[in-house]
Amino acid sequence: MMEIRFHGRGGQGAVTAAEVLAVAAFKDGKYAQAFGKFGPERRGAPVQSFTRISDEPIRIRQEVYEPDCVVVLDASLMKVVDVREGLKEGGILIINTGEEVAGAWAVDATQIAMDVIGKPIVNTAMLGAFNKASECAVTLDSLTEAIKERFPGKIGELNSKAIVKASEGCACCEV
Amino acid sequence: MMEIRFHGRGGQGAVTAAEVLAVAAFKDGKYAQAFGKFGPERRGAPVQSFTRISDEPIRIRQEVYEPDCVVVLDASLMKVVDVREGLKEGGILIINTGEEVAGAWAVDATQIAMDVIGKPIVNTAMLGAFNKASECAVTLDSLTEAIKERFPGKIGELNSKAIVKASEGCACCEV
Amino acid sequence: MVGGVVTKVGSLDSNKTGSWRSFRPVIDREKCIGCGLCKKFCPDVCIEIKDKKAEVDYDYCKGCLICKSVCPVQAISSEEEEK
Amino acid sequence: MVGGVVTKVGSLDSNKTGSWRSFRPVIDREKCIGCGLCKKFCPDVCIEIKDKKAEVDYDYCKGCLICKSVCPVQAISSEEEEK
Amino acid sequence: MVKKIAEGSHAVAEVVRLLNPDVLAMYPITPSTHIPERLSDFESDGELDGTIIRVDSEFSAMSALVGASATGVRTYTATSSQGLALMHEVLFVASAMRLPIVITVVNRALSAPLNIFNDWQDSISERDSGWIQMYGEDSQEVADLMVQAYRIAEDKRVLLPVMVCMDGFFLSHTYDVIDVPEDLKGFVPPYKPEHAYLDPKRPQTQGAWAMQEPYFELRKELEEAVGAALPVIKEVHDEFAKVFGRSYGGGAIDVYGEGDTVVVSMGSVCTNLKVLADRLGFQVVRVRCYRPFPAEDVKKALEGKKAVAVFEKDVAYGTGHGALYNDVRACTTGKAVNFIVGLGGLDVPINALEKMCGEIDAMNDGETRWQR
Amino acid sequence: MVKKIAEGSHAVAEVVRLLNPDVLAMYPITPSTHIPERLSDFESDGELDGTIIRVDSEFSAMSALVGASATGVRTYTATSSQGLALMHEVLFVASAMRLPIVITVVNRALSAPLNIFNDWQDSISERDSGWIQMYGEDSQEVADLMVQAYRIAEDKRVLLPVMVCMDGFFLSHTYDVIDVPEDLKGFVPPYKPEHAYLDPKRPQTQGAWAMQEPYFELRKELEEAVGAALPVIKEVHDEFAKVFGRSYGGGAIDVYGEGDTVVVSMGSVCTNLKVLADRLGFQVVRVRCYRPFPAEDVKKALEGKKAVAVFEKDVAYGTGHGALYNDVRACTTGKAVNFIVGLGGLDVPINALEKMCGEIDAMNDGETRWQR
Amino acid sequence: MSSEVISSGHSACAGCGEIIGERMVLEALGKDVIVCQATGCMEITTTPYPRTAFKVPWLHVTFENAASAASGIVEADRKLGRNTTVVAIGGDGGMMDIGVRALSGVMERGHDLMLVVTDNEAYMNTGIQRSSGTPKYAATTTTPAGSVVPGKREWKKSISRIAIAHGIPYVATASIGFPEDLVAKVKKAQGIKGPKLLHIYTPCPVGWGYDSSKTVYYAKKIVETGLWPLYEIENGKLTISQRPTFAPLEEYFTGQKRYKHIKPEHIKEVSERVKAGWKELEKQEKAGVDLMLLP
Amino acid sequence: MSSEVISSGHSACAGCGEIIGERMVLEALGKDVIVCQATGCMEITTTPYPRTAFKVPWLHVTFENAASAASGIVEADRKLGRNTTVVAIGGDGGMMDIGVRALSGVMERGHDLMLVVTDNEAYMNTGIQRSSGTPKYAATTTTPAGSVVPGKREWKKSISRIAIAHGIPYVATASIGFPEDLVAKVKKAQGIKGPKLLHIYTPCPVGWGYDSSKTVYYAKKIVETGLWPLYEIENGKLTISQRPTFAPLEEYFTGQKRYKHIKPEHIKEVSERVKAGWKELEKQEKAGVDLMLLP
Ligand SMILES: Cc1ncc(C[n+]2csc(CCOP(=O)(O)OP(=O)(O)O)c2C)c(N)n1
Ligand SMILES: Cc1ncc(C[n+]2csc(CCOP(=O)(O)OP(=O)(O)O)c2C)c(N)n1
Ligand code: SF4
Ligand code: SF4
Ligand code: SF4
Ligand code: SF4
Ligand code: SF4
Ligand code: SF4
Ligand SMILES: [Mg+2]
Ligand SMILES: [Mg+2]
Repeated sequence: MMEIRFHGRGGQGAVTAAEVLAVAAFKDGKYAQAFGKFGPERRGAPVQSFTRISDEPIRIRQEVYEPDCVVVLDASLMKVVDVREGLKEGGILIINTGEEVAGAWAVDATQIAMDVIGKPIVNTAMLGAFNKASECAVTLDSLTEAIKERFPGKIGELNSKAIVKASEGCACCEV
Repeated sequence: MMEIRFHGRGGQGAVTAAEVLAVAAFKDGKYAQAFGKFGPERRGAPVQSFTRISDEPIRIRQEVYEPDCVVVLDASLMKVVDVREGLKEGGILIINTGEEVAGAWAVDATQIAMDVIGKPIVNTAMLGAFNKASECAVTLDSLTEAIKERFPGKIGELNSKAIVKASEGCACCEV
Repeated sequence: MVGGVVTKVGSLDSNKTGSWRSFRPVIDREKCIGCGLCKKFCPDVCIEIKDKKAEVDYDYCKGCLICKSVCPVQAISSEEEEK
Repeated sequence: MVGGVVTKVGSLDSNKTGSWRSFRPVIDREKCIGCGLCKKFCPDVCIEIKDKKAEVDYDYCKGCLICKSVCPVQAISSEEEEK
Repeated sequence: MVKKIAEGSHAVAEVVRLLNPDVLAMYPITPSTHIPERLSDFESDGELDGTIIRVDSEFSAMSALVGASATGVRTYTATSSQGLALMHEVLFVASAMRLPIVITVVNRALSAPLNIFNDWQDSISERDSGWIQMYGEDSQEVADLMVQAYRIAEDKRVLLPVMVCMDGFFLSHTYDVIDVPEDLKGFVPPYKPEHAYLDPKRPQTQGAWAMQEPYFELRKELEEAVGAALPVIKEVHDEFAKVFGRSYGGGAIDVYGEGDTVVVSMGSVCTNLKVLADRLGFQVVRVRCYRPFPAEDVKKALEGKKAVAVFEKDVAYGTGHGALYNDVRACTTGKAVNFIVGLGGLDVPINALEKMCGEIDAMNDGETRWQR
Repeated sequence: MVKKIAEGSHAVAEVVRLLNPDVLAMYPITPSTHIPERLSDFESDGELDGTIIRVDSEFSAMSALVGASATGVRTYTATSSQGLALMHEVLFVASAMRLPIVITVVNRALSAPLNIFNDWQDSISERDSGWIQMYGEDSQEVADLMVQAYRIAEDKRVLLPVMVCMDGFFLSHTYDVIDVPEDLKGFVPPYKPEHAYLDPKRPQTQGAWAMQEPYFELRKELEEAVGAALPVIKEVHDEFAKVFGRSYGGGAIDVYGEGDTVVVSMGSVCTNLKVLADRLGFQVVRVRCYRPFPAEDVKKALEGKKAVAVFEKDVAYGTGHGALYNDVRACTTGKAVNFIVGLGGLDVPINALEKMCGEIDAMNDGETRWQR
Repeated sequence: MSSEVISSGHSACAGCGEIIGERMVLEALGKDVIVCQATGCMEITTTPYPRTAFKVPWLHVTFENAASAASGIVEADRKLGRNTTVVAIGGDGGMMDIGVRALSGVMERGHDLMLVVTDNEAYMNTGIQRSSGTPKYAATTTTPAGSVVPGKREWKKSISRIAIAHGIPYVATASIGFPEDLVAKVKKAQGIKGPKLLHIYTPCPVGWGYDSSKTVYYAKKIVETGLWPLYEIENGKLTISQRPTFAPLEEYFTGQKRYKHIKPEHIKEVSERVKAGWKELEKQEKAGVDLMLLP
Repeated sequence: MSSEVISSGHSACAGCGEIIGERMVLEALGKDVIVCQATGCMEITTTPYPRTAFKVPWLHVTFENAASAASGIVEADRKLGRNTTVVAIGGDGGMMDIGVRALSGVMERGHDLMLVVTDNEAYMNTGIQRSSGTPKYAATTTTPAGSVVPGKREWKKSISRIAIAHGIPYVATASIGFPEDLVAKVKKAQGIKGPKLLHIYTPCPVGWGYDSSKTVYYAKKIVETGLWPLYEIENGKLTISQRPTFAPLEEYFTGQKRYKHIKPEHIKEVSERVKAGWKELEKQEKAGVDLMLLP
């Protein structure tokens, strides 16, 4: 089983990202679970969400305490939140940033989103990066299909493109 | 212990009568309990109330099923209610009526009330009759005191007079 | 009945409220013009106009004497009820 | 505290909401006429007028840019926040 | 203290006047109505210090009291049945905010069908609310409980709201001989809140919301406070007995008579049970304090007994028993049976009780009989 | 039946659409809100047959459903926490009027302090209301319970309202793989009331009040109906299993694993408990049907066990335990202990559960631990 | 008995004005009706299980929810393909106090139903306690006239004005003293789609303490004094139904125990308020403001 | 921070109009105040135990009872010999729907308190569901614009009209777009004894789907279009505070996601209603009817 934790800000769609990832994994024929960590948070406040992906039915029901992968939608969060908390030894950290971060995968999702969608909607692009960084723990096909289902029409199309582009543009900075 | 049941019609003050009797008995140095049988009854509908009088503290708390005395404020009730129900062997039945009723004490409380109070308020007069019929289970003094407390001023005075008059005017028709 | 449902509608007419009466409205059929005002106001739904004359159902009449008070031709008088 | 009573009033200022910001309002002290309109509308109570000039407390400013939109002399511009 | 004869409701109203609550909220519902009516009489004759708010509903009654108590004054209301049920949501808030509100619940059956008479379903259905619940056997005890209730509620070790429960009609509408205190002899000092007040000079926030951890902690504190009330209840009872000369068997439970068989019950039906106990030789354990439930006291009283019979006027629907039985059941491994009586105000006369008591021996452990 | 992945609330909304209630009343409250939101989506796209009434409060929600159900149609609502608490008075009316209303309770803690997260205090505090209460372990079961609920509620042997309870957030806001039926296969026939309808052609009076005797009788009938629901619940469960191919261990309780120690609980925390049971070798008894309480089934399951530990997310304030513990306690004379967990949405991860399970042996009979 | 909708045998007090109002409304509506009744005198006196005085479908749920329960009935009825007239009816307490949220809710949502308030100016069923409908200075058991307080201290709440403020298509006041007017309004309301509210004055001999035969007298007299204006608002347009003769208020207060203590200065105060109120009402009528559209 | 009544650090969304309104009201009232807040965004974003953003005494009880809890505070405060300004404040949901009984009750009883409705036209705290304050055609999560239904189907309820119908001495509408007007009204209300109600328009960027910087824009624009009339009723006298320029409604609807689906015919309908409503409002003002006395 793979456990993923998303960090984002209220309004950035971290929960949606976790859900779309779960849907995509399901399309890949896997079992999946996704949920947010809810609170009174409003737009802009730090939020978290989680996805579990597994070949077997998922029986546990608890927060993700030791993620295999952490996805950070907003690099500025790293100043206020310990995004590495509990990350497994050898786990994957993916960050939306234009810069390199030691030991982490970096992707400039904001730039990609601006280029492709025309708005700084980064949650979907980060899923593309996840596809790359996780060595295809979820397929691009399923991701794009899932996103188009969630957002029918043009928005889905554009987001789907952002996913593909981000997958390509994601790179790891070895420590 | 003496148990008394009153029969009246909504608006006639059967509950008040039971209460005033209890207060009077208390003034006589006895223990007493009084309560009504409540329902959705409105003015005119048959109602019941109860008084217990005792030299000892009263411990039981239930309806009066086998009264030592039954007081009927309105003779017309006898057509619709079995006022004798449960009345003990040798028990006292007091009826507000201008006629004689075999085995019962009769008092024309309505007439007395009209004469004295100027209104057909019979409940207090019936207490006078009870004083007589019960051979002073409650004293006239206490009854008149109790009624004056309950209805201060002129109303109490008049009712108190009605009590005295009814006590005098009450007669038993032996069987 | 399940849930306390009552299906015998109007069955409260088993309650003969005429016994509550202290005063009895009496209709003077001579005077009555059958206008129906008394019936219109009777709270106990116990006046019928038959052959253009008001009739009281004493099984239910509680003796409020509203009918008497509204009759335009004073066709209703009242009597104290026999006890 | 018994019953969940909070006695440290105003203590929510421990919550540095400035980190939420995506855009940063920047006040041009030259242009600012100290009218206080921005302060009046700021939802985050984080503008002070000092020496007749507006100053933003970036610890709390969430970057809504209402201040920018209401400034009568366009003294406020916005910058994307450094990530 | 003067012995006099008075309607139960009026005795309560007189004691309430003495206790001098600052804010009273009132909404009529049978059979609690005589209390606000009598208090209104006092008010219109200028004999009541407190302010009566004649609210639009019981929901608003309890809400107004929460507001007033949070401001820091003493509060009071009385209600029954649907009225108490309508307060449900606010009851849970009042206790966890630790506001020492006192109410008289004049017990009445819950609708449907609508019925104005006595049983305990109304207050029993609020037993989880974090309120202290005391049940009086007669008007004298109810009046005395009112006095004790404010002492308990406002005790710094407790700070919880209290329901004083009295059987509707059987007590509220009955004239009985009773000692109504004319003076509280300093037994209930003025309420001076240290924890919760709304005062511009000392601002505080009441009713903050909480995330998981503090919520868990505050609810734990609530349960601890309810539990901690038990010794205080006993202490206040004993002190009351000393000052006023009336004792009710120790505060939590009242054990009467002797016998192998124990009958457990609450409220006014116990007077009849005690009469019968004298006659038949069983023991009566009367639960005065139902919440917190005095499990240790009950357990001790039931130890080694042949059989326990719980008589009650409520149903824990879907369990096959009443709520009191279920609580008592946990206190004994011996034989216990349950009688559901008096629902909807059905009279429970001594004869009927005698018949039931005669059935106990033949009943199976865990059996429940509904006795009309 | 199609396996898909969906948020728990949305799965419920889809099943509700299939069940085709005629009147739906809705009032938002977290975490139940996604259900009415999804149903509103259906409506505004013309994909919902029923009429949604967007009421002014939960009190009105339940009232509107009572009106609609009394008229003779199928009804639905969803709520949580304060919303359920606000319905309190009407809940008691709905059951005694024998109206087969079905609601989804998305369980959430009760205020104060206000907290939007999951525990069971809301529905547990309505356990006396005469409603059937079923608790689902996961969204699949909740969806399936919705289908079963209408069959049970509308069964002529039952005719009672049903609460289907699901853990807020843990289930309602979680995407899970689930079979959502696409067709009810005739499992839930249309509702054709024979006892209660409001129809000018066949006039009847509903909601009459009652004096003592008929009141007692009608309440007795209510308790009998709640009890009688148990076999129907099992029967419907079994039939559902046959038709839809999913079984939950018999309807009333779900016994999992083997062992001397038994852990009793409800709802979604059981998934973790079962994982742990596999590891540690204890038995899990999951109560699916909490009202009527399946005392016989529980008793049988607990017979001869070394120890019983009840894990629950609610408190019966003033008893020192949770409500489930108190119910289970009556079913066993052996050692039983109680863990209060997860109040206010506190996560109850396997690690924490493991730690608690490790403590059972050392605990005294009757002990309660509050485990953060 | 003579009524198609309600039988004799109910236990309303002799001379009850509220049951007259209830019957007049229901008779005017006919048999294709479903009634949803709030707790109160009209419920208690008519439906002791296992009997009922009603002959039309009738439901009682709680004191405070007649309107919302009725909204469920309306929508259920539509689903059943019927178009029955649904009436939520209750006293001043049930509709103006504890039930006002439900009332407001159904008006806002626009359900097609009739709301009827039978106003006897107190909680009578529980023994004559103050409601928001109790007039200033009236004594009730919770606003007794004592040595310090002269009965109720607040003015009566106007549920018709509150209803109008919801912009519903029909609102009217009526009195059982004027049955033709009352029946006409009920029938007119029945023909209009959407929420309709009728506020009906129904004297109570027991609660007010007057002789039972005088129910109709008081129901007429109050209109004559101007204390109870009869008007209707149809599609936003206010029309006064009948102008008062401004009969002296004493003619109305006299004979009612609840006003026994009333002093000349109180009467003067009320009387001035009545006159002032009428001036404003006439001004309002004349202004011809569309009260449905007013923001 | 700069405010005496509320600190920074609260978690209202960036650009929240409601917290601007809350602050403006409280700042205008000063520190001798007790606030009773209904559940909603303003409660959740300010008071996470063990912290609070408020610096004045503040109480939250439930969603529906801010007004009745406040009535208890007022009376307690008097008993303590104080004369503090007591404010019950809540959103459109808390005050206009579920709390309307409490509101009506305190107005009828005449408590000396301020009632403040901060209206963002939906239940925002729970995720943008319809309330009675939601305007016609606005999309919310429970009135989504779909292929069959174009958003909300009913007109917005007017709590100010309902308050006026209670005959209270002061009622006013305001918008955070016009702070001087708002503050003046708050201060005027504070000086009047009895129940006062302020209905304040407070845009919500998240619930309405517009850019956070435009909160004040919308708060001004709606007044200019005439869709949100500013008026006050002091001692019964209606005075329009500001006349609209009738700016095209498009200027207001545009940029709000909740109106994205709105069609020209809808705009036309709303616009005609606005104009008609203004005509009536002006008629009403001119008529000079005393709205406290109207029966
Ligand atoms: C929640 C609740 N509170 C109180 C009551 C008690 N109660 C029943 S009827 C009633 C008064 C009814 O007054 P009104 O509506 O004016 O009708 P009336 O009896 O005058 O006809 C009251 C207070 C109740 N049934 N439910
Ligand atoms: C009885 C009850 N029902 C529902 C809720 C859930 N709830 C909390 S706040 C809220 C919406 C608040 O809306 P509004 O009053 O308009 O304030 P806003 O959040 O928009 O500021 C709802 C539905 C609740 N707390 N209590
Ligand atoms: S006296 Fe009253 S009840 Fe009898 S007929 Fe006349 S109006 Fe009807
Ligand atoms: S009111 Fe008089 S005249 Fe008219 S029908 Fe009745 S009795 Fe006859
Ligand atoms: S951007 Fe918004 S929060 Fe920041 S200072 Fe300007 S108005 Fe205040
Ligand atoms: S609004 Fe502009 S000019 Fe006015 S104080 Fe702010 S920055 Fe300065
Ligand atoms: S108390 Fe009044 S309203 Fe009630 S039944 Fe009697 S007369 Fe009618
Ligand atoms: S949702 Fe709207 S009202 Fe609520 S805090 Fe955010 S902006 Fe303010
Ligand atoms: Mg009334
Ligand atoms: Mg809102």
